[in-house]
Amino acid sequence: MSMEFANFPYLTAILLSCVVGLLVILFIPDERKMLIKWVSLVFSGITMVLSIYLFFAYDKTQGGLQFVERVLWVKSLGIYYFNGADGFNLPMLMLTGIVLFTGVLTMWELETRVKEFFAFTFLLVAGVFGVFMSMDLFFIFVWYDVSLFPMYPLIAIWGSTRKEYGAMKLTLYLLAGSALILPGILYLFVNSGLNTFDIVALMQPGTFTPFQQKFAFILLYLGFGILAGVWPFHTWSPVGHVAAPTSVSMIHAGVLMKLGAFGVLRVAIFLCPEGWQYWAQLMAVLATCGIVYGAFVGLAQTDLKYVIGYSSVSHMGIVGLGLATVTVDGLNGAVFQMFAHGVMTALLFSSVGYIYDKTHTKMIPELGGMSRTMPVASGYFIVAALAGIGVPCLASFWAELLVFISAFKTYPIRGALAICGLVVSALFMLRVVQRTFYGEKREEFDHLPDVSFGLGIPRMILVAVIVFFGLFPSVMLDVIQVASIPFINGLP
Amino acid sequence: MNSLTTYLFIAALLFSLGIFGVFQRRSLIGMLIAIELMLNAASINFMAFNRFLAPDPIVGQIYTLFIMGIAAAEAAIALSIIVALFRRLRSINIERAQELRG
Amino acid sequence: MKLWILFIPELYCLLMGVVFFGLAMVARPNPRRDYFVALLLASAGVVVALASIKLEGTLFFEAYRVDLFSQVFKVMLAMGFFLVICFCTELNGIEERHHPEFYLFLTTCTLAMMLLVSSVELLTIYVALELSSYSLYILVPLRRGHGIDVEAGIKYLMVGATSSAVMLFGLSFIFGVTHTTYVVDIINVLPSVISSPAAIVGLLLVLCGFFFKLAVFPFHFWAPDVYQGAANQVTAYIASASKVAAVAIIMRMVSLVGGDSKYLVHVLVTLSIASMTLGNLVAIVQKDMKRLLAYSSISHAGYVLIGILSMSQTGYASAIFYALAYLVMNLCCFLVVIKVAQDGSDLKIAQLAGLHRRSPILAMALMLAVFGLAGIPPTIGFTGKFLVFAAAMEKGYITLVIIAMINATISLYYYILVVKAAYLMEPDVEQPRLAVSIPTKLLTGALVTLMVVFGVFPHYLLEVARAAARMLLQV
Amino acid sequence: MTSSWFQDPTLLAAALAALLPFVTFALIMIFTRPYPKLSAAISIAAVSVSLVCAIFLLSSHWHLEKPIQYAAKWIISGDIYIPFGFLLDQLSLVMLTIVAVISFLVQVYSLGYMAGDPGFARYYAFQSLFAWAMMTMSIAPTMLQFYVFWELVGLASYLLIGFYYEKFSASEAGKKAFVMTRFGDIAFFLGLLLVLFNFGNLNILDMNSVDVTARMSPALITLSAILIFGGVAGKSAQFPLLTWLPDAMEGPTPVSALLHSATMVAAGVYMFARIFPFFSHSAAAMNTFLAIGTITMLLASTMAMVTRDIKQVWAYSTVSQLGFMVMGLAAGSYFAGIFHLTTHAGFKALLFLCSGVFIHEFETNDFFEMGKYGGRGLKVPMVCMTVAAAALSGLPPLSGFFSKEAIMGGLAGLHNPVWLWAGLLGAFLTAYYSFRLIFSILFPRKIEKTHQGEHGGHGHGHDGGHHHVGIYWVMAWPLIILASITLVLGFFHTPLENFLVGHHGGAEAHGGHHAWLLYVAVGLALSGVGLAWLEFGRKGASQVGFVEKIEPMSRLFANRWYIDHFYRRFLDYFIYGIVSNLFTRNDRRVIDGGIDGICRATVGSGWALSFLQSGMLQYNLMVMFAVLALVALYFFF
Repeated sequence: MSMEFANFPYLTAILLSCVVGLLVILFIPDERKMLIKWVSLVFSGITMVLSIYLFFAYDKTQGGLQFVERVLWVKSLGIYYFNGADGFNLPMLMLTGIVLFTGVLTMWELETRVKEFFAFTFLLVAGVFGVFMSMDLFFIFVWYDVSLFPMYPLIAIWGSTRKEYGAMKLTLYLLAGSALILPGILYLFVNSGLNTFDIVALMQPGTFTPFQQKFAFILLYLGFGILAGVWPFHTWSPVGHVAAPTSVSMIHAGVLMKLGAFGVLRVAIFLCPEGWQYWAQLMAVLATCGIVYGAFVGLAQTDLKYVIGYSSVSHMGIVGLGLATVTVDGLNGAVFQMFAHGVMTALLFSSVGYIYDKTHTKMIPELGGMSRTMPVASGYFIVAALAGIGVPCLASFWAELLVFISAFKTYPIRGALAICGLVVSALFMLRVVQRTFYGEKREEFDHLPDVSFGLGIPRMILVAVIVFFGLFPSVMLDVIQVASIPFINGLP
Repeated sequence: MNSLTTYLFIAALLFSLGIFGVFQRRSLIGMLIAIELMLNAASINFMAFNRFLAPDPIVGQIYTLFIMGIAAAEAAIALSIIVALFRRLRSINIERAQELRG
Repeated sequence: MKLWILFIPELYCLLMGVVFFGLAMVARPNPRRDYFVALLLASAGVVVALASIKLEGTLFFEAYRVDLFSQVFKVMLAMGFFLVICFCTELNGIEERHHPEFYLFLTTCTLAMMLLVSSVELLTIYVALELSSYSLYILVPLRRGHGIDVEAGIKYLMVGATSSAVMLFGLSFIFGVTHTTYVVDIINVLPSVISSPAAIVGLLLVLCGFFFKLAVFPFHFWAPDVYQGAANQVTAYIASASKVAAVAIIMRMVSLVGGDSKYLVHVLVTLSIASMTLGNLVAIVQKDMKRLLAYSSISHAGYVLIGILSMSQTGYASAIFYALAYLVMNLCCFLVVIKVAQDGSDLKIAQLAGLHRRSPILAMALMLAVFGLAGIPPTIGFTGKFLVFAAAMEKGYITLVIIAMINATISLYYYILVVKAAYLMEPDVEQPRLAVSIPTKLLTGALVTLMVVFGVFPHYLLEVARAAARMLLQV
Repeated sequence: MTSSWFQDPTLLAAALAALLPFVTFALIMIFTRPYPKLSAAISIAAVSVSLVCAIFLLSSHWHLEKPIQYAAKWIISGDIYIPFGFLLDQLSLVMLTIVAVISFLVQVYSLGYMAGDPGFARYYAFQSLFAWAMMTMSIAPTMLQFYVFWELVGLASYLLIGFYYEKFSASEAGKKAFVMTRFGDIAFFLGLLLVLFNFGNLNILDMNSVDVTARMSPALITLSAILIFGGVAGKSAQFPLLTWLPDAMEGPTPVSALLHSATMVAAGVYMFARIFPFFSHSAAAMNTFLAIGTITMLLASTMAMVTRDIKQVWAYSTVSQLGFMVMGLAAGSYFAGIFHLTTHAGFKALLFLCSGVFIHEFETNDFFEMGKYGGRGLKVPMVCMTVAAAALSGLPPLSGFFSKEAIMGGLAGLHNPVWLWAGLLGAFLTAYYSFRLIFSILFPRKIEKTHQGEHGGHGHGHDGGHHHVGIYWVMAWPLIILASITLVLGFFHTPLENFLVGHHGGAEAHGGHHAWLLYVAVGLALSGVGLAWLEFGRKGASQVGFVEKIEPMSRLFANRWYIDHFYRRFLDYFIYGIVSNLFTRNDRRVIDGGIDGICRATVGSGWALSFLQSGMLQYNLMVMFAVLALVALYFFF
């Protein structure tokens, strides 16, 4: 068994801290709620610290794959437990660490069935970490499914409106996606003739004929696209978000939808570059539809979580457009947008979750004048909403700028349409902010407490991250750049 | 007239009669007899192939003997279950035994 | 002297049969004693089977072949037998005086299947198959006074007898065409003559007999009624052990053709798709737990067929792996069914409500088993499906793999309904907490670890399966 | 570059001027929200430091030949390099000084106006956010950085307009302003992208240089110029997108004074001047800008004549004066536009601050009522307002006269006389509506003494009740300073021209020699004032404007030529009604329905197939053999 370990296996350490956290929680009796919460906080803290350390310890000059861990797993099929960190998955790892830590903090007041909740959450996040860090097709698919099936119990047990329907629909829809991914992966494995699932080996040019690349790409793109919320397959995400409890929808919208887009990047685009160039036109059309469509439908919603659901569809459309442009800027913008949108949606959902917990209603007509009753909580929502609109000096502005520059260069009409979509998204986000936060104070919400300092910490961290990467975008872009330039130049 | 095809034809006839009997007979004993018919058709087949084609003369005979033995065991078990069924349903008509469905 | 060592596992089963026959003679029925004797003998049986895994050789004038392929299956059968015996701690689905007969017939059935696995002569195959079917025909009506078990018994017998008659007819044609009854010679003769209609029809009719055993599409009618009608322990045995044997013999029969007959592959593909789709679709509307597991077993027969029909060494290896995976997962499900339905009655899915509170360990075991059956990654079920699909994809059956994956997603729906019942639904009347004894806890723990470990780290098991498949093709 | 920025005084001053307000914004928002007094102090301190730096920069670089440029890496992505830095040349220094001066005065003034308001700290936070964004934008070296801070200025205006967020109309106006300027920004961004792809980079000096025509075809230059002008139309409320500015009066009056009169709306005109050489490459574009400027100027002045709200009058007049500046620039006279921008900033801010005092005093926006309640009693604001109104109408000694004169000269230079006549008509109307307001306050029908001093704290949520002298003088000083600037600035005409236009050479013909033009313009202004005196000032006047007599005309002007109705109906009917509903229904029924339909179909087929498993044994056997027969048949064919 060939074993290559960098000095200290950070990536496996992240995975282990999730799994060990899960096991420790399982052995704590159900009554000790606070102990469970503290244990999960400690372990999620470890993952966050590790992922942030990795992000800054990455040697930009050397570039390529670092912190490599590679263990032969199944010799006959050439499956390796092969983890690596490059410019693309470092921001994603950091995003997952941050969203997990803040998610655990947001659910500090949970009382029902605490043990199972945090157990399933850790299983979910272990799956997500696994997908981001693994460079082996088999393990990407294994971790992909591991991250999907805990969604069902999490939504079905602790969810809110129409939770059974939402949970069932979401889980089935996403696993139907995997019904397309597995044939794609197997098709690549079989046709490569190398009898290995290792992406780096399969990536060498010339392993697949152009037709094979085109066929495998469309399978993988649709499979992962369903999770990424690509336009026609997006209907599960608003339903799922509305039904899910706060921290689950935070992790789900914040991280899981990026899993789909990252899957497209890591598997479909890495292994089938010609397929990518061939299908780029379709991707651009679907992405533009997603942006404009998501914005317009968001305009007509009355439920707060539905609005955010559709805004995530619209923003994931921007990621799709970035990927569709087959340029360095597009790629940089797409990965940066994945990170920025992840943090922003997490903040949006955490504030909506807080409002829902206190007022027990998510209907915009019923809410009003929240800025008066709970100024700090609404402050967080407004910052996130402004980031959503793409106000400068907040993280997602730079991402959208890069994506639109490259989109306008390669697809002028679609680029222009997507940019006009911005106006509509500004309109519907401000409409929501105005209806729920401004206006006269409502008496029935008069007595509600504002966000305590304890509950404020996660939201402050998220705001700080958005503003930091808004003011200093080059910190993030240099890391992504190190991976995207060699990749794009290496294209046939 | 004494050639392989005639025997095969007879065996096939017997086999289809057996199948038809299984569908058509309403009583369980009738079905059992039909199955016996099918088994006999198979044994005829074995003997016919052995006689005309196979070099080693005794294989077909041994097969037939085994088939007879096993058919007997099967009949014994089937009849015991039919008796148990009769004790409960008071009839051996197959239409009465329709509780398990869907 | 050396020869009979090859035959030890079968001889040991015979010995067990004799012991149980002796117990049946004893006047006063004592279920505790019968259970402990059975447990002891079954565990020793597993040890014997494991010890004899390395044996090689042929017996009875080349009619009986012992190689790694047959020994692996014998180990699986012995393990299945041992696990079913473990489930019979309080066997109250069957009257006390019938307990020794129950164990006797279980033993004869295991013996017959062990014979079936390593028999390479048409007659021995037929005799072994009939012996295993007849012992099962008797076991099904043994249930304690419900009435529907007899009906299930008669249905099982009628369908079984018809398909064995059809198989015999097919065998006669095969004999007619190849003039020999030894599988080894048939493998050399048949490929050349396969194009003649008599040979193909003969082979097809023979396969009917075995498809009946595996409950593939046209011959699946007995499965739902028998699963529901028979006692829970008997159903557990039928669902697991007889499936394993059926897979073994179908592999041997399909390898006769040597993989070049286009017609046979088309038939197998259609049958596999039909049984997968039918199994999954009808399972959605089922209310009874055992009936649901029946239809899921039909759909899993379809998945195994995909492995077999790719007719390559990896295909057969994946089928063997899948058979073992299915054995373990199914037994885990039946463990939960048996423990929840204490009085041996038929368990409704709704009765599973509130299981996570009544006994968390059983609920977790059920969830893992069900997600394994659905093919969710950390479990052995996923690795099985993955291997089977990889083998099929090597042969280029892309549409088949996509249809199979869509079926897996459909199957997820009713599997999640089971998990939903266990975890989400609250029982209308508050049931007492399920007292789960220590050995059962150990057993569940063992099964769960088996499922997860081989799911996450399938390397060694896969090597064994590949070696067995290599042996099958060398014959 | 970063290491040496302490030694280089210019860079230090520029950095301090621009970035200090951001530091205060962050400090106030995070730490000092609960302490209003402290936040106000920090904010005013920061703005004053910026003011000092701006004046130091202006004075030290009075004789500047070559523009100074600093740049640091902000973003590198592939071939796109977006630097962050400063470009200090005459134009940007002038703009920086204007913004610094007006922000400082308005922040001092707001101490009085906003005293006691619960959102006091938040107000100063947004003020310093605006100051930071506006200053950094004015000295931006590249158009991309310009665009970034241009959007940030839009955000600041949204926050400040919607400051009184309890009032629905305030948040509605904020949203309307943001969305409308966003339309303009989209066109601006597209124009910039066109230039970026065809020209290569976006830094301002290169765009202004001659070799632009080498790399971009004339048609492309015209298209990108018109698109970029979209941004100007959005931000400076030009013709299609002008209705948001009057609604923006919902914000507190100091905000209107700072943003919606002097600095923010002038950003569009400043951008026009900033890349004036780039625009001047295409004559077609300049003509369209001229047309749009004229239409805006005339349209807005007509609207100003009928409204009764004091802030609306000045808002319309701002729109029309902006139109006037655009006409000036579009006519090719670079200096005239900028000079008018400078003077306009001065006297328009003064007008708003004076009306702020009136509103603060009489709790009403209607200037007829102000007149009734003895508006002229307040000595300082009344005098300053009259001076500012005179400057606005272009009466000789004041700064307005000189800047308007420069623009009229430019317009005269054009070969088509219609622009000049439009300009003159505009001057007449401006004089008329400004003095209509002044006279109706100075000579009200009958004076009632009830409203002096004590009135309840309602309306903008701030109680003007405690009317002690300190507050009055804090508001009075800025007025006096601004009034003196309006008086004095006119005489700086030539030094400013040499400073700004010196290095441009004879870019445009010197407008002075049309002597007759001077007299015609002054005559028109005086006749406007006379007409206003005739209808409003003299004893027996009917206090009803000549326009208000003609019913359909006055209703048309009052409804802002129905532009607002068109937008409102378009939004409700087309966006909400058709597109949004269509997509939502499609989303619910077609896509979602389709998926649910598939799921229901599978469950239904499962239910149907379960009948295959009939209880009758023989039917099952029959199915079995039927399938067998089928397979056998398949083999034979």
